[in-house]
Amino acid sequence: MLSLRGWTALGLGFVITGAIATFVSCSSGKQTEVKHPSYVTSGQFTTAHPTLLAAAKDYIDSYPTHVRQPIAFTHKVHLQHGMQCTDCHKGVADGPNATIPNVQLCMTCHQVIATNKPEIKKVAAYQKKGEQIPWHRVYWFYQSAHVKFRHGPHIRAGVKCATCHGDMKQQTVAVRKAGLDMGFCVGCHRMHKAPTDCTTCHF
Amino acid sequence: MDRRNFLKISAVGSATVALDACGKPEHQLIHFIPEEELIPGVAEWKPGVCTQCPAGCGLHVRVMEGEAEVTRHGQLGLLNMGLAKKLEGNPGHPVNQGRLCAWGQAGLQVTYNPDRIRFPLKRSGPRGSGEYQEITWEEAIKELVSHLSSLKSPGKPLPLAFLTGPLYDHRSVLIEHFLEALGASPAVRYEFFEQTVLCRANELSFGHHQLPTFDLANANYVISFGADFLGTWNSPVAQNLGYGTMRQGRPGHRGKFVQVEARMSQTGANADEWVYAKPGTEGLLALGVAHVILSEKLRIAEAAGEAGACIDGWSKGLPDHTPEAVAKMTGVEAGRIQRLAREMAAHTPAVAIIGGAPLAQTNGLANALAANALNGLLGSVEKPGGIFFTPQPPMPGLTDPKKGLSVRALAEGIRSGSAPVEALLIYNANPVFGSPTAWRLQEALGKVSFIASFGSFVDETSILSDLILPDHSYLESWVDNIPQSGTTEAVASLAPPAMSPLHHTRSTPDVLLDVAHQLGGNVGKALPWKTYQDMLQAAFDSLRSHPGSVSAKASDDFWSEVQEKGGWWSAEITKSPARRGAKSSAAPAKVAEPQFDGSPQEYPFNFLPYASLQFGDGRHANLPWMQEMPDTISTAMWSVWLEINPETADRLGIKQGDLLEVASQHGKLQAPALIAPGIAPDVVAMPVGQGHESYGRYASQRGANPIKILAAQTEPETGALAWASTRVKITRVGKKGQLILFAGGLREWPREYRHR
Amino acid sequence: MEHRWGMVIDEDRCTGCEACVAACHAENNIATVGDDQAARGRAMHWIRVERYYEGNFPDIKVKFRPVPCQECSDAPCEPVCPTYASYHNPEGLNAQIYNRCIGTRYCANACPYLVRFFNFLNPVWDKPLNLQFNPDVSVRSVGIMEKCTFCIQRIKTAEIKAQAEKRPLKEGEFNPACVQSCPAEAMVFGDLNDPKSKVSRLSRSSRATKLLPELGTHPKVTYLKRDTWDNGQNA
Amino acid sequence: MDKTPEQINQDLLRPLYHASWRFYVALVILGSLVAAAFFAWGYQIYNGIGVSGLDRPVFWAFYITNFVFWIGISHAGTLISAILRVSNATWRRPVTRCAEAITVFALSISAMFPLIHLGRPWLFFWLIPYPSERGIWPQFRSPLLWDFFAINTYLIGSVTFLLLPSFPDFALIRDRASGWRKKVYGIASLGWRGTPKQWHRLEMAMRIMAVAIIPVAVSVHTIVSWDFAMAPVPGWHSTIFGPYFVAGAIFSGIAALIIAMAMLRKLLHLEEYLKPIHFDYLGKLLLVMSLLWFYFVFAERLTTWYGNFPSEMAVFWVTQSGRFSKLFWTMIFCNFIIPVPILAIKNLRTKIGWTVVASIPVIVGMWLERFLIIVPSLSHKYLPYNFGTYRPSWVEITITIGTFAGMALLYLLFSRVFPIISIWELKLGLQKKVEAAPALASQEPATEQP
Amino acid sequence: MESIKGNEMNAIYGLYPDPDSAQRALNVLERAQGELGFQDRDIAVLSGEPYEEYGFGHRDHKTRMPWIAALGGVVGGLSGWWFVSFTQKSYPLISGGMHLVTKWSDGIITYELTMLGAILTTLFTLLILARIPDWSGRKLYDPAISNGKILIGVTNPPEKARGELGKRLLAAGAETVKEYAR
Repeated sequence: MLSLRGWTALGLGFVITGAIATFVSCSSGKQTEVKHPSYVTSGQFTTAHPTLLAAAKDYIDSYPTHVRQPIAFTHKVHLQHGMQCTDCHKGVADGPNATIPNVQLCMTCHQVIATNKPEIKKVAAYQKKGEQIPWHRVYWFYQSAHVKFRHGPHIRAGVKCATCHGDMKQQTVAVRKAGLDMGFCVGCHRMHKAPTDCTTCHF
Repeated sequence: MDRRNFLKISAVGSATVALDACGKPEHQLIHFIPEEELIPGVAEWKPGVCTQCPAGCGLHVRVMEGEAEVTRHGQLGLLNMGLAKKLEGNPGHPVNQGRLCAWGQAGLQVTYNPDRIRFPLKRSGPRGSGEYQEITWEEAIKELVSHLSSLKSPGKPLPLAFLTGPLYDHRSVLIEHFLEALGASPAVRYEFFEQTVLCRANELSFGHHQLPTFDLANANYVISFGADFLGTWNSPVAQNLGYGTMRQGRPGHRGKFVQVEARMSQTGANADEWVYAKPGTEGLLALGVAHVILSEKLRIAEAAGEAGACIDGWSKGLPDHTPEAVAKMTGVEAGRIQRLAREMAAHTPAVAIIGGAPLAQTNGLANALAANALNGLLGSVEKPGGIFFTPQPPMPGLTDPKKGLSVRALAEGIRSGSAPVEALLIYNANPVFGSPTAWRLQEALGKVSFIASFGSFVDETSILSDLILPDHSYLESWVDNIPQSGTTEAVASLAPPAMSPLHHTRSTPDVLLDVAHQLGGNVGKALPWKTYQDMLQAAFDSLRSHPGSVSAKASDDFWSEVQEKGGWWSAEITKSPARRGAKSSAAPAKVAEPQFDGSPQEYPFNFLPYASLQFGDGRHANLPWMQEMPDTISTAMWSVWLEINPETADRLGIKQGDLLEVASQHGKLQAPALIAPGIAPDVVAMPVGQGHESYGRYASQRGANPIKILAAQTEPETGALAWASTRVKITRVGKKGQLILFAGGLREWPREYRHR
Repeated sequence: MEHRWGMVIDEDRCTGCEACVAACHAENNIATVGDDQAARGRAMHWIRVERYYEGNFPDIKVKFRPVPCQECSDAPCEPVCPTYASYHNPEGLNAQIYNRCIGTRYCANACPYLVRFFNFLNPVWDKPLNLQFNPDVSVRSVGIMEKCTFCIQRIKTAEIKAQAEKRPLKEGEFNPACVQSCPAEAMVFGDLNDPKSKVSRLSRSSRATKLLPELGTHPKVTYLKRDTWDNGQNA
Repeated sequence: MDKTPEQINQDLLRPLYHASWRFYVALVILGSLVAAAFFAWGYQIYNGIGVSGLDRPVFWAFYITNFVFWIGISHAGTLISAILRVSNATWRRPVTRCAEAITVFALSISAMFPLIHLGRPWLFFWLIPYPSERGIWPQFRSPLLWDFFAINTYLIGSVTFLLLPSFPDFALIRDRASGWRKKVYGIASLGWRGTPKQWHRLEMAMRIMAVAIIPVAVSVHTIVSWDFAMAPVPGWHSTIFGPYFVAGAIFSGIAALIIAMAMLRKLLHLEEYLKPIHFDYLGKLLLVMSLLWFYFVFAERLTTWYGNFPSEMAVFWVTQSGRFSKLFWTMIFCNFIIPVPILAIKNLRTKIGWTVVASIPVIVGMWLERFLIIVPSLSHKYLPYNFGTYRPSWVEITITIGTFAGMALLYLLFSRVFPIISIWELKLGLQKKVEAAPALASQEPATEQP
Repeated sequence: MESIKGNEMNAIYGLYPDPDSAQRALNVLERAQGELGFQDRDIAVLSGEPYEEYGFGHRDHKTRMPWIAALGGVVGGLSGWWFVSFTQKSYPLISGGMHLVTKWSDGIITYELTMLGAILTTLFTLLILARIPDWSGRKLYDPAISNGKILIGVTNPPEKARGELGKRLLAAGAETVKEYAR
């Protein structure tokens, strides 16, 4: 039978060693990272969420509905001038992604149209810098959603863009209209007799 | 608790520090305006040429839009560009017909390898320290030019050496012109598993200084002397294709495959009959077989014809190679030799293949000649189901490359000062890794005042260089290739860049042209082309007049169609039929007993290095996929091992995974033991490829390099390294080595050899 | 017509070159776990080439057997999954729905062929290796079971293409990565519901056998036994 | 020494009022161990299950071992006390409550392990059948779902079983205590008054519960055994597993009970209440179970050996003479060779010390048994190419130690808030002695007839 | 059935040291009902432990608890069966022709829920029948019973009879006789 001091020492020692072990090994991990020669960038890519916050938000399905965009692009106006979605989002019909237009594309028109507007000036500035406009995604999933959405088949099936993206004629900057949870997708698929087999989207 | 695991943890940890608005750190980087218009998610297939091994298979590269981290004018950012996502075989290509081997599949990781050199580098620390500083291409090329122009040596050839691997394409032509114009001696070509002996033998037997092609698809009987032709040797994909057909491609008709070797290779594992012959006696066995065929009048001596001419005594029926005599030397029972001979003669077309260890003996050439002769005797030279030689496409300038020094001679020359070298250029060769310590190459390189490397990685050789001008990967540059074997058609593969370069690299041929133009003078004149692309276009244009796979006649159409098809090939072009080589020059050969380095008493084991299925001669060791792909026979990943026979192991009290010290007269290394039932009791084998000192994060400091302890013995006539002629002794170190097997507790199974 | 995808693997053709293994890694974004994890037996190879020795030196034989997921018709892995992450898809595939997987690893225990692999840790790619990712295949994260899918992304792409062009799928229009790469043409992939397809014909061959047939899992992968040479008179 | 009801009250309520320094020391040590375990768990959740020693093909090991083991321990109480109640064995009275407490705690601990061993524990709620927008319900064909239902039923059952008879005791404390205790126990007693009706309904309820809980307990462990038996794994896919597991569970349960009782007896000075005769009876039970368990082991291995399927034999040999043989024979030693002789000899069995000596190895042995059911089978599944092995990491070991500490801790705290012996049942036993048979005389604290 | 008239409840009772005297007291009260004018249901008995062998321990002994429990079990089982089959059918998950509802495995869940039903019903019937929980503390009670005393008394006795009752309870052997009012 150990003494009182002996026991407590034992108990606390257990915890402390655990803590130390982790700390040491963690730091050793860092050491191995800086091992690479200077002339190679040793970035890392993991499939986890980039940040704990992001993970938490994803866990509770909270995504920003309104994203502050670098340019206050107004879909409303463009559509009023008789443009079609596919004029800019070229890939939507035959590719999985709808594609965000290249700044060049914007400038093909805005070389001449509304060149004096401040927002257009910004766009021009981006092009001059040789930079793409850093749009923020409005609709997106994390890796952990493990879902594959293809625009093509939906367009072919005659699904209107508005179904998921809301009526763009009313929106200026795109906002997250539909909370794209699985219920939303499955509901629509059921309604239109589209396949509801899991592997339709998850693989 | 393992390191990698904590690498991740710390990575995640550091990531969590950076909280970001919508939690995607990529957003902090700027996006550059893409150069090409691509529909994301839609795949585009572009032709390619595989340069992972000399076989030269045709590729289909799956290119899709992706977001790459690149630096443009000094700024790091994201660029949406076409990225190679998958490599498949080019279905139209005569060599691989849409198939692709593991090395080819892993080609992606050459391009995307994190350890690739991303800028031209200038040495900042002492040689070999690996300390470099980034410089611009202008500086780099200026540096190189100044060094080259400073070289002077009236009368004698310029003290400049160009060290490269075997190139079967127009890069070699370019280099040849370049050196010629500079007045330097021809390029030094080196790879560890060199084919010099076999090429020489084929020259003597058939007049083709070239690797052979086998029509396995139509063969009824295949006997292979040590050739790993289904794994790593010659043109594996083509041979696998033929082999598959031989086995099950012809309904109601299955060929037999006999493998003769001392250690069961992956190829040998497929044999219907596996024959153990003492190392270096394979040729003798061939002659034994021939003796039986002759003595039993199954075929006549003349059939051996020209091919046999080099082995004397055919007409006399090879009297001193009676089965009994051969049995004594090879260890194969006489009866078995007779049976094999009869089977062979009865089931023509039968073909004999020789390659690998038998050629890497002191009697290698004779072994090869014997096998060739056997083919002749079996009447399978350029007959269906026999041995062929790939014709070369009619392109001017595409002559057999001038023979340069051997690396060994180069090293000796430098060391002795007899052939001083002031500037050394190294391009896709790593001789420092691939040469025995006995050659003292590293010491020699120390004597060279200026070394420039075009390597993409800081490997053992590049790390000694003062200047590194990183090359594009073969998916980023113009590639062509003239297959030496694997098909009976004349083939010239060609592919434009499948994707734009990721890093600040430049295609070496272009760099050479640049240098040439800046040097000016006759050098500039000798190389009129602005870019390598122009050179290729000119070269391929000469094929326009010949019938082939490309129908277009107009120059530009032709050029573009060649690019689409991934090359030009034609069955019309035929090789001049096999003729006798310079018989008179070749003294009548006997197959002598092989000589081994080290006394059998002191060094009881034959040391047999072999090309690893994962790394070949070590060039693929920096590809994580290859490191983690289990080697078929040993199922080992990320490790190196020494194969040893179970009985021997028991005798020496060696258990699986015990760390062993392998010592030859020229050095020693350590490797864990792998108990392998398929190896002779007096032979130990070790895969080549691991044991890199400097080859990126995946290969460096991993395992040991068997090449280092090899004896400097050569095959006398060709001077090729006889890498299978070293003897070693092994001792237990007394601890376990790192042997990672995918086939987990196979050894725990009570009756392992009787699987369900 | 509903498809029923199947595969035939000819052990007599297979030379153990492992092209399929590399191809699978390249196609399916399978993580490279690294030496330490590999040493702990956590390497992931959706398809592996099993090697078995028979006999002793020098009369020794070796048998190669590539083992992908057997896509059982009565799969033990399916009913045990409490969340339906492992289930039977209408085309007869034992699908694994990554995002539904909570990592009980029960399926992996139930699978007699051990073709299921678990992401014990978050897979890591040193940049720019992540650029090689196949965008059609989701990249799995920690705690998720994964397995051979018969390259379902290729199936889907082909089907969507055929749909768009309003035509049925053609035989051999697509192949899983392993089949496409196999240099010895040891693997054949196709629709078992089409009696004329090559895979159906071969699976009726006299050499045809299944892996562990006594378990009654009825795999859709058929093996053609290693043949022997009897003076070239083989049927 | 003689006991009046008043003295009994004092003796049994003492632990609620006074704690020795030992109590606080124990609290600190056990607390820190439990803390360490939780730290390890958090560490594992953060970095992934990979920080444990699990690998392919051994996808289940320590955690599931602990799960099965603790479920087994949980059979100590409820099952045993229920059986004793049904059979109306009067000597049960001092034993039942500490037994039932073991059940509740062991069960809650074991219920944690399915969560601990998940790859993505934050999604555990997908195991629970609740309607969601995804439109997917859990897979009711999965034994894990059966576990979910069985364990919940058993947990609810045994908590009720533990609480019902303690209302009167709470009332007792309420009446004797003052200050916050009066309030708290007042609430806990649910306003118990002790009318004949309440008494009668309570006993009736207990009788029904006892009958209901026994089949539940049996089913729980059968279902746990089905987690294995349902999978086509050599050595798992066996029909004997149900009874085999139940027997083992009761076996380990009794051992745990004996140890717990011995400790209580020592620490809370209950020498007059927990008497050698109780240990003697439990010892007999343990002896029976040990023999029964051995028989099951024998039967299971005999059928394997006789059936001689190569895949099964691989597992057979690896446990018998292979890598796991040391553990196997230790198990046999702990579960059979040590306890049987001790418990068979009356002089030893009647000495409390010796019964404890017999019980401790049984705990170890039964843990090993669970381990040996899981790991050797998984590491030797059919295709020899995939044979593997397993080595636990510090995470698993810490968590395992933590659960034992946690058990002790919970029990410690329990003994401070509950009268560890059901006082009213004990008194009931006293007045029963009027017509009690002499043989029973020694089970109850000796008292004068009023 | 004690104390219907909640708060203006009062009582007179005696505390008895042992069951025998308590039994005597009870007999006295039962005999005295008529003459002193109170009903049988006004008689209150409280004890610190059950007294199976004595008459006063046997008041209102009849109950259907087992039947109720059994019924609860049946209900539980049925709802269980309904649950497993309903859930799966409510969302016809596509499972390539594999069963969604399987009798055997659903049987297990049904079984468990049967037992759960029985257990819970027992619990709740007990609570209801035994009139707990009740923290009002308005009912007749005396902590003394926790020390082994037995309480026998009359709730809401007629005013005039109080004195007489007290005497008789005392005579029956009560240690003390108390008035209880609220």
